[in-house]
Amino acid sequence: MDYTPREMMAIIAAREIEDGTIVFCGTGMSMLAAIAAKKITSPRSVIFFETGSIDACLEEIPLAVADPRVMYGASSFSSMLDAFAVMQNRITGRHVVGILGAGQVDKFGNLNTTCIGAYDRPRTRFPGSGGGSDVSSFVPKSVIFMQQQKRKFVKKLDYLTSPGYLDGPGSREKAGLPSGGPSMVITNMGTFRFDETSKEMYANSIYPGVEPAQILDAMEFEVDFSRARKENPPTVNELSVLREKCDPCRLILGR
Amino acid sequence: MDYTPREMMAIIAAREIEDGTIVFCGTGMSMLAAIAAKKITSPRSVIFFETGSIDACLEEIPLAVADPRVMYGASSFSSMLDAFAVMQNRITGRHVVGILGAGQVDKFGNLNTTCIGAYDRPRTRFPGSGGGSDVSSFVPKSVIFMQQQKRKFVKKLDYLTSPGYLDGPGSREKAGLPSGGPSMVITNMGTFRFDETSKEMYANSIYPGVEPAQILDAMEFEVDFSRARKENPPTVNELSVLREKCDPCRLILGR
Amino acid sequence: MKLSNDKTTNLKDAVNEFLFEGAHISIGGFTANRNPMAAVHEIIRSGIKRLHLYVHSNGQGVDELIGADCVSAVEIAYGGNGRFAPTCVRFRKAVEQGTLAVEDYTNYQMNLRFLAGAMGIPFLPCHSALGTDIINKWGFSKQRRAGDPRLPDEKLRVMDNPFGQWADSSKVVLVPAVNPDVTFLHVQEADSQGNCRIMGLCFGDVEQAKAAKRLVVTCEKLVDTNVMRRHPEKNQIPGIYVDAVIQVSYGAYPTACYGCYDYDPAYLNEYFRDAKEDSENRNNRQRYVYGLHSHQELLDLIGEERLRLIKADPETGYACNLQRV
Amino acid sequence: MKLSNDKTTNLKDAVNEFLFEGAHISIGGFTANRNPMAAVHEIIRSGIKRLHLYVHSNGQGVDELIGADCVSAVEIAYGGNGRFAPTCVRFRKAVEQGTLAVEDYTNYQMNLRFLAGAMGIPFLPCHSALGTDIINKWGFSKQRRAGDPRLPDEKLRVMDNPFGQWADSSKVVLVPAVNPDVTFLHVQEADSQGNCRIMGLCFGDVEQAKAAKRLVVTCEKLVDTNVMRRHPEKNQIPGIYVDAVIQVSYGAYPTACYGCYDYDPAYLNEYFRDAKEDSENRNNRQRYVYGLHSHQELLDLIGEERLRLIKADPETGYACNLQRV
Repeated sequence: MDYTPREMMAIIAAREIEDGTIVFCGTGMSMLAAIAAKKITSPRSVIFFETGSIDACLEEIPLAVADPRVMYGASSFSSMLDAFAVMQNRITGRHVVGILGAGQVDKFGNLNTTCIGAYDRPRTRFPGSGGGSDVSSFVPKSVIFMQQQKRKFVKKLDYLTSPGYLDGPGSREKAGLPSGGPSMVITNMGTFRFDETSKEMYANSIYPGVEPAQILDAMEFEVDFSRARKENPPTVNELSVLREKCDPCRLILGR
Repeated sequence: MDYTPREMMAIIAAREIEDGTIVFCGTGMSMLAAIAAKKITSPRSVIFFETGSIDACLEEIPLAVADPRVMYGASSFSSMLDAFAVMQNRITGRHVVGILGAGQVDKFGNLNTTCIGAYDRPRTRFPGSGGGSDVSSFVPKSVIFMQQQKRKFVKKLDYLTSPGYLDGPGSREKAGLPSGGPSMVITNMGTFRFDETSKEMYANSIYPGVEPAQILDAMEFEVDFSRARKENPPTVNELSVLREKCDPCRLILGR
Repeated sequence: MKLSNDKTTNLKDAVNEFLFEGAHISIGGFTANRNPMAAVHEIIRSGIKRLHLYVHSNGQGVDELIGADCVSAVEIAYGGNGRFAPTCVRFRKAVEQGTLAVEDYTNYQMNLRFLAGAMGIPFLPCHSALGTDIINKWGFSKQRRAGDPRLPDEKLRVMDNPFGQWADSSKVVLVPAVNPDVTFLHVQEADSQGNCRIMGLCFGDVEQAKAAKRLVVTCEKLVDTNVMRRHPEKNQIPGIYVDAVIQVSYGAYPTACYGCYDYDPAYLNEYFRDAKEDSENRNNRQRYVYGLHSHQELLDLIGEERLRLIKADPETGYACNLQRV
Repeated sequence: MKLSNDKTTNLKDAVNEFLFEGAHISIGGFTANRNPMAAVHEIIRSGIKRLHLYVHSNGQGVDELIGADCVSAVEIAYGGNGRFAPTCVRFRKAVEQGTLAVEDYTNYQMNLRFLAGAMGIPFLPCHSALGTDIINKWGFSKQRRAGDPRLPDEKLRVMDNPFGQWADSSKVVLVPAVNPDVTFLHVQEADSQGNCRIMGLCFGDVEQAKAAKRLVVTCEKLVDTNVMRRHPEKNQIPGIYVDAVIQVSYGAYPTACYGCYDYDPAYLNEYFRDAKEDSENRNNRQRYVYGLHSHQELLDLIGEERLRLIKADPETGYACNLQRV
């Protein structure tokens, strides 16, 4: 069965979300992945937005985390402050996984969603942190969506918006952040994880038809490929739920 | 027209509340005074409780600030945190007047609602601050109800629960509190105010039939009587509203 | 917290599962309103003692727990029960007799402490009680604190505003977070996932709920989750915070439950009278707690007639013209 | 704040009375939802410039204000509009061209800053963004801050936990309070005293309201206060905080207003396309703002047919099956 890279990415992220977790997501792919997880792999997961809606129906796909579509059928509404407190809270926060995207990522999984170039006069301005830096600061696990491009996988971020493993082992704790960090980076070519000891990114899987060299060509920094396996393509069931139940209008999946 | 000291006290407090203020009150006399103010002198005042109810109907007199009777017909409910924030907020807080009672008061209008004797093994334990110390810390003006007794008007409080003028001029500001403080102490014999310069309590009015000596006998510390005038007794209208509209069952006024 | 679609259980099991000797706990409600009284009575019957209690102004429930000798320490803002007890009698006696360690805060401070716990931060700042003995006098000494990892090293701290005079403030009081081992609440409605709906004022319940490591909720009515989800804005406590849900009719009795029933002045006044004498207090507790096996037995003892008197008027939410003296 | 039984007025008068050149302001809503667009357009028409804007993620309203050159500085967490603008175009251009000073915070931090302002305290603590450039890189230099009494001396401060390791925390970030000169909000219902009822999510509106020195509220419907008082729990903003109430139908259009109408994808997509070119952006503004005298004229221009398409379904609160691409 044919599938697009975006479909592959959504399915892989969905597989990464264990059942019974609280999923924090933003707009676009991250929201689609959360919905796919809930409908395919993890029915008892709870999708939750920084806007304060918990466990909404999501009958139509929201185009923003503040879309009125995040409100229908929710179990509870709260303020944004309360929403972030779910994650900063040391009891509930431990059960949250964040799904994020970014303009740049470095080998420690730190993210830039702020700007390219000098901060006070950037060449390219992005939207900024939103809740991304918050969730990265609070929760033990996150999944990152990226396009596999050299200017996006960089040796040094132009601006460190959201903390991954910062400078490597122990640096989150030194900065005052709780342990944990990104668990996976998902691109249109493969996936990466982070070494338990060095906290550095390594290639975890390669999509069918992609060569390691293609991936390395699309990165500024080197990664270890010794642990990389071939990624399992989406199953027929995964694809059909994704297409028919999650985003039938292909608002996020695209044409 | 005959009246009881409690009736006199409630009416005087009501007169002290300017129209268009937000009135913070507790249980008992302070609540009755707030209701009387709203019904007699200050129809545009807003009664508000630390429990989070704003401008309730108060058709029946509540026996606690958490009585369900504080909820009916309110303009808004909030959490306790939001209620206190109305007072700590420097914009809204400026418009709040607090009405308080206490076990002991000193010449600077500081209050003790915690205990008599050593803090860790008191002879008499009172309920504690409740919201009293909060309101005294936040708002520019408060009215204090006291029984005129020597053990209640003391040279030194056993425990300073709620700040009045602390040690005198400038000491609130030095402690980090906003300016302002108690404006009046109302007892069963007369009323006191605080000197603008020295911040010390002075006799402001004496009830009909009471002699200054009786008041001084019922205080541990001296006060200046040179500015004391005869208090105006309740008018027929004030009394009838108080009796018929505010506390018809005499739950607070007593028999 | 727990993620499950069915958290319903019974009170005995919930108390046994989540409460333990020496636990740090908090209870919801305010003076004579929406105290989790069924849970309080079950805690008393469980025989679990040496509880460390965090409360702002929780009134009747606090006094019954203290009277039954369940509590060894309390951090509190207000130990009264409105006009039903200007100072809670058993609280007062226990402090005066030195059998109860007490540490005083303001009401705002206690609520901020729960909020800090709910937010996952170590403290919150305020201006409450600057210059007073609430700052100066501690219930637990520095020494005791140093030896107890469940107490912060300091009661509170006064700090200069680190942003100069910003926001017209020169100093703040920092109050440390509270994260109770268990919080017990009573609410009007909940579903089996734990989503809770409180009618009328919430007091500090939402913060107490979210600060807790474990949260046990009793509710008047167990409601289908699809019904609850028609009005998410009314569900102040998300189910993700909740560990156990127990349907208990009149679960706040003898305190009030807005929209359902009023407080019972007869019970509260009888309690107040009895509380003044140790022996009468024991008898009162024997009569209403130890001598019964469940909250339903208490309701049976009280009888339909008295429950009818306190039935809430649907418009005002309380029992109009209730005889309250 | 104001205490009055009739705070109703019109938008022109409210903007003229409360807004001024160089004012520090905030607006409610979130991306494409419940932005006070009628007020935003009136602000643009008023010609009042050099505004200093505090926003978390307020999307469309922010970008239109920036596009109209009303804003000289913005403190912000997220300058996007969901799928309608991954980065708000005029915001992006203004920052890249150096015509807009920007200082970045996280979304939680901006909300905490409003909350601190609402609470009347100088700062609040959190763990957000420790170790990142949000801490290290400031939009406004120390020098500029020192010379401007309306900016705190520091962007934020990192502090060791003054209670040791209490609450499992070693460090916190302190973010300074924000007290805007004026906040503009749009809500579904209000009464003439200013009591406001928001349906659906409140986002940061309640904190933005309470932090403000002046608060201007537009509402879909002006409701009798006695009707509002039947459900005080639904009235999230007490009237005591409010200075002006203006009834404006479709006052959030082209953004959504839960339960009333959806966002208008046609307007938002046209805006996004036009925003990319300076001249088209000017034309767009001429067409929809400057060329009109009131929000009603905008609605007339949009026409009934398009408004019918975005009418909210009463059950879901949005326009089901709306064409959104």
